[in-house]
Amino acid sequence: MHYVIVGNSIASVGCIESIRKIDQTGTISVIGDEPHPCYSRPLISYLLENKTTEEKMTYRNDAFYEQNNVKLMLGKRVQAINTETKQLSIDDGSLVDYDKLLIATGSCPFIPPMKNLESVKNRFTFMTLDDAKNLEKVLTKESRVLIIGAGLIGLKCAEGIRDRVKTITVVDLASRVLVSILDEAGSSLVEKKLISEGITCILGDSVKEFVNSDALLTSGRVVGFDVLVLAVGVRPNVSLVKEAGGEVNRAILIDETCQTSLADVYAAGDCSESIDCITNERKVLAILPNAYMQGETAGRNMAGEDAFFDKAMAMNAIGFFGLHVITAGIYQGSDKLFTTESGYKRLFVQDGKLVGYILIGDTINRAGIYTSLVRNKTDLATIDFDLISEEPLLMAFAKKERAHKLGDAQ
Amino acid sequence: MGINYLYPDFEVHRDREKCITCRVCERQCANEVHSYDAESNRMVSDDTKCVNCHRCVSLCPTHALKIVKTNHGFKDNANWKGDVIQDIYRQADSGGVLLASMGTPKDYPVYWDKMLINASQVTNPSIDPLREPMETKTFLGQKSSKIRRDENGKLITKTDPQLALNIPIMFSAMSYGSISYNAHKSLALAAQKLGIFYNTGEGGLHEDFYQYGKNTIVQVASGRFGVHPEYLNAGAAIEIKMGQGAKPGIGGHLPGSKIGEDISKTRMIPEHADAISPAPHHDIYSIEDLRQLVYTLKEATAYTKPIIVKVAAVHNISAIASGIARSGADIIAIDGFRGGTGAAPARTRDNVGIPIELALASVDTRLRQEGIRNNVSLVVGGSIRSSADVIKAIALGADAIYIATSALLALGCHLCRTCQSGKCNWGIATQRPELVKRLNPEVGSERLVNLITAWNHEIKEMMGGMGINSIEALRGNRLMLRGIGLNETELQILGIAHAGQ
Amino acid sequence: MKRVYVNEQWCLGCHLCEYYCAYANSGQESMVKALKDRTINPRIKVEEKNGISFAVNCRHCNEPLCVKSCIAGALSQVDGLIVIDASKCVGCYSCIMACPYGALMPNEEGVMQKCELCTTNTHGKPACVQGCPNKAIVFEER
Amino acid sequence: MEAYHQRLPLEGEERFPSGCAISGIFSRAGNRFSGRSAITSISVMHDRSNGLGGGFAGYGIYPEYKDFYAFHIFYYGNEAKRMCEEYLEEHFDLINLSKIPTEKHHNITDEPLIWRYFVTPLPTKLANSQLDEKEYTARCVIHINSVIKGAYVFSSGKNMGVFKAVGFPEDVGEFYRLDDYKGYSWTVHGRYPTNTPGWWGGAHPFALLDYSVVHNGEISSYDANRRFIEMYGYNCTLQTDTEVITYMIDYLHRRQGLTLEEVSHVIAAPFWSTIGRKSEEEQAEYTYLRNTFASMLITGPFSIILGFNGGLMALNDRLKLRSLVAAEKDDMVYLASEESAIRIIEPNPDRVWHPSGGKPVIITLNK
Repeated sequence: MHYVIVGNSIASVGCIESIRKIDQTGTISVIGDEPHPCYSRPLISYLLENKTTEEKMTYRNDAFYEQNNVKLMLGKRVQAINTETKQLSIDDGSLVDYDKLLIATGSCPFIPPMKNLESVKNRFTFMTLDDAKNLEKVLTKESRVLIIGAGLIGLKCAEGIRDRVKTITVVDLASRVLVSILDEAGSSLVEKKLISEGITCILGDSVKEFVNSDALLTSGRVVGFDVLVLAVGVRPNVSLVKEAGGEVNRAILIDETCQTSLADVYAAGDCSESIDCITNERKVLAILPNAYMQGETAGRNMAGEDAFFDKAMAMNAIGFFGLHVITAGIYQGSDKLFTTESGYKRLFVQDGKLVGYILIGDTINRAGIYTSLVRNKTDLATIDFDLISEEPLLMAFAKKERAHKLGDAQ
Repeated sequence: MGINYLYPDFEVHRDREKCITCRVCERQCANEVHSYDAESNRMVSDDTKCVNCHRCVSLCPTHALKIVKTNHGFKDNANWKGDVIQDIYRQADSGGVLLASMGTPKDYPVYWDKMLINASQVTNPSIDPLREPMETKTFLGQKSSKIRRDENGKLITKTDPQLALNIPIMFSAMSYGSISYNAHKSLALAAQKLGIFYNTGEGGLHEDFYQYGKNTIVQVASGRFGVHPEYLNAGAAIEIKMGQGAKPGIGGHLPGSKIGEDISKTRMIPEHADAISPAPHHDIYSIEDLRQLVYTLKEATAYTKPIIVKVAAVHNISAIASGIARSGADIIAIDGFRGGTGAAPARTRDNVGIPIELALASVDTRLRQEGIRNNVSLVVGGSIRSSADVIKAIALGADAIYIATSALLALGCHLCRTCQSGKCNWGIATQRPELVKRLNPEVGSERLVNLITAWNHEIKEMMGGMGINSIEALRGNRLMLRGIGLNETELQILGIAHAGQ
Repeated sequence: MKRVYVNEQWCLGCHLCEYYCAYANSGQESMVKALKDRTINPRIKVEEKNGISFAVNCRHCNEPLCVKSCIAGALSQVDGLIVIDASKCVGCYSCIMACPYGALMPNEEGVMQKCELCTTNTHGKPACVQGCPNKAIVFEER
Repeated sequence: MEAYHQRLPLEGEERFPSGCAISGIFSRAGNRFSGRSAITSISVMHDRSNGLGGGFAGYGIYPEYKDFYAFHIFYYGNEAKRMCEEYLEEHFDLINLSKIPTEKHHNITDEPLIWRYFVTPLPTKLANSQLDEKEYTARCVIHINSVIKGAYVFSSGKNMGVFKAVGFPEDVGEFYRLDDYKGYSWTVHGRYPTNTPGWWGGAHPFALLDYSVVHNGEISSYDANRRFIEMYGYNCTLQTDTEVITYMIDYLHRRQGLTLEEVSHVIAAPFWSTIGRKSEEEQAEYTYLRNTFASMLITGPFSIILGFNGGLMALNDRLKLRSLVAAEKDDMVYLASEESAIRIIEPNPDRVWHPSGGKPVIITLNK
């Protein structure tokens, strides 16, 4: 049996680990275009912030590939899948046979058209380790950095480089920061924090054109800068499957076994579009835990088990300058709001179930208990919801359920 | 508030250097001695509430606590001692009978400590229990006085009902009510593991514990609490409680506050009503009445269960015992005056009855004089504190012994002697759920099993030393005992020679 | 694998487990030195409400969501034991988000820490188990 | 009398442990032979005695008086003799009375008056007592021994007799001129008391009716056994193991009617673990015996030879803490503490064995 995995990030690792739990003998080949062993992309901002090092960024220990007997083909790109012959053609001209194939190609930065963008010399995206290293090279204490995009990537980048540069300006078309994961109150809490940390946020505005080392904004404002970081958004890498005739929407369509519409071809991670377990809508849920669990599920199915991943949902844990934010699910239905002196909590209830939450600051402790309510679609009538709203406690569950949680391993 | 004549008996000493204000003392003290003072971030204590039960001391993770007897006192007076004066203050204050619990703390002679055990030298070999069998199995019950054979001359081996003990030690009566559910369960589990017996006391048998029937002695006392046919048949033996060493001649009183749903159900009495067992059995005003009850109970259980008659050790105990031995009873249990109680009038506990050692010796002698010692088994209790006490009791003539205080100590009791308050911090003498839960029967039974196992090892060791490898050869073997510091009368009653003789 | 199990029937809410845990993982010789005048951050926490109490610590799940959610690869499963490499942790709190028991808690520096069944200290049998006065916390195979 | 008042306490006044030598010779065919071989046998075990007591029991030695109880009595003084004979007159027909013939021996001194009476209970007295003849006789013997100071009945069986004294057993044999007695069964005892002056009554064999016991050992259960057996009319005046063992055997065998086999299951009961391995029926029987007569279990080391009319029983404690050897030659059976004591009278026996602990060896006359 030959398992081939295209892409060498989190989903890939999940896939390898799950295959090896079932099949210790089959060959596993990993083809990745980055020259590095699997590292955690979300850590690149921490690297610049010196909260971690390149060594520590490796997602598994150095012996990982050896221990799992994985054939690594790094710095190579797959150009096409031939589902007839079950072959992959590699950019070095070689062909690789596969029995089971996982596409975990992730996504790439999306760069909107901006006038004179090409004229900007110090222009970076912020997604890969190389992006981070390249950016690092040009940063000086005098740098004035302009970040386009006030989403997760843009803001983490801002946090990461804050102490290395003179000024940071974040520009976003949206009227508030982290619009994809926060409500207004949440956004303003984070924005306040950013401002207090010396970051300029220009919201509801966008770059009209670049002139020399200035960015002229639609509002007419002019932002001078030496370094430009583009963090507007990402695009799933779908071309391989698309060209092979697989069904693709915004991303590669997969079912709950993580299989694509193509036989023996699976997909996982940011390049895939899965079913949100709360809304039952197809979504790109480009977050790390999903990537791992999809890869894992794909791996188990590739190795012959029947595994389902039907727990895909949005969730984020992120922090800026010590202000922690944890969110999950969707923000619909009736809500329960709690504000503390240094935090904020909002719970969303729909059809007697918790469907989402936003926790900021000192309310984040034991958030996973809320997450489990969302993930398991727990009927709130079976627990003491008033109690658990106050504070996430196992106490809120029925005696029997508590005994189960404390008495048995999962 | 007026003048309080009573000063704290104990002082809580807290080593500030060691205290990490984990507040476990505060959480564990049902008497609310300890509290946390947020302002100073320190634990503070109210000595007046302390009963010296050591719960806080035992749980303090840094050993920052100790409880010391106050050295505050009255002017020395050999006659009017401090506790005497305080008792008077208490009664002048309350106008009531002084209540106390557990065995008397008064300084009466302990004859166990005035007897020494023999060992073999040269003329016959001591036996090593690690290499040779050493038997402690004991049967309790009437023995046939004449053997019988069937028409083919085969022995007829059917006997009166017997209790078989792996070790001649049993847990004596403590009622569910005076002690907690978990204490009872600990005793039941331990008795089962050890192949011995525990005793329900007068409070009936909780339905959960019927499963331990094979190792249970069910008691019938003057209050008849919880007595019904299933109950009588649930146990391996039935004990008629005529008296208790700690309070001979008076009945029992369990305050309504302790009678919760479970207990009221088990005792078959209303919730929160005081449970009062009369001083006498009102159907037993004389020995022939006792005989009737003995046979009533035998009838009720189809002669399948031995009947124990338990009496307190009083002055004419040997005559009483002789009467009981002829009443049809299979086993006589005698409770010495140092025996414990959940609650008794202090004056009775401290002044009524006689020591078990003397009672046992005179009863055994008397029954032998009358030639009826083999018609009845003798079980004694009333502060048996160690394996040595057990050996001495058996050598004096006991078939088996009853322990209760020792068992409670094993369960964590620290003899603070405030059972009557119902606030036992060790979860033993209380019915308050948050306190009862402090005694996990798994832990409790294990500690009981350990204790008895340890005693059994020591008993075997000393038996081996005497060259005896079966406990029945020790029973009544008074040559194995010598008195130390005893006068002629005491020696004569105990039926032993003085050391050196 | 032997795990720590909690039986709320016997939990007295004495909180000793928390203190023994904090001590065991303090690296200090004396408990007093380790804990006096400090707010402790144990890896086991007691929940209490109207007479009911029980301790919660890592269940060492067979399918550990925390490990699968850790963005830094700091959490891993070694022979069933869920361990954390604190030096890899960047404090993103994804594990807090993921753990259905709320068993992971940051230490005073905000770095994640978790119960590793006292395998990394000198206490042998988990200190909370040893310290529990009523066998409410046990360490056994189930 | 003065011999009765020693500075050291006597048997009966205190309990003495002692070591010993024993030997027994038995003719299954019932051939009668003199006491000489018993003397020879015991003499080789000289060092197991210390000259403070020795004695013999012979069975079948009084054929001409076989229907009468032969009482052998020590008297310390004539007053005792007078009182005792008065008592005998009241309770028995005295068929014949005489001094027991002895021969001066330089090692045997301080002898008391030694008399022999052949008696039978007075019919009227016996009837009034509502006891059987043996019980009646036994009680009279016990009465004399415990009540009449200075008188001591040391043999009281039919067609058998005990001969004992303070001294080495072989000398005792000579002293009593045992060459002149012929019996089908002899037992002999040499005593090694550890701290007694030894008095004649305290020597062994100890006998009641036709039971005689020679014993080597020191039992640790003594007082348990004594205080129990004394409930049944026995009075352990000597406080010796042999005495209490004899009484227990008398009680169990004669009065309870247990077989000697069953008696051994009481006094040398198997361990519970051993009983547990037996068949259900046996278990019930063994348990019944051990439980019913629990206080008659003998612990501590002992080897005994029980003599009775028509047989011998040898028994060891259940751990076999004392030596006991048995041998056979034709109809003859030999028992002794040491094999040498057998070889000297029977150099080549057909079979020699070591009876195991608690297992009785019972020999009886051929029918």
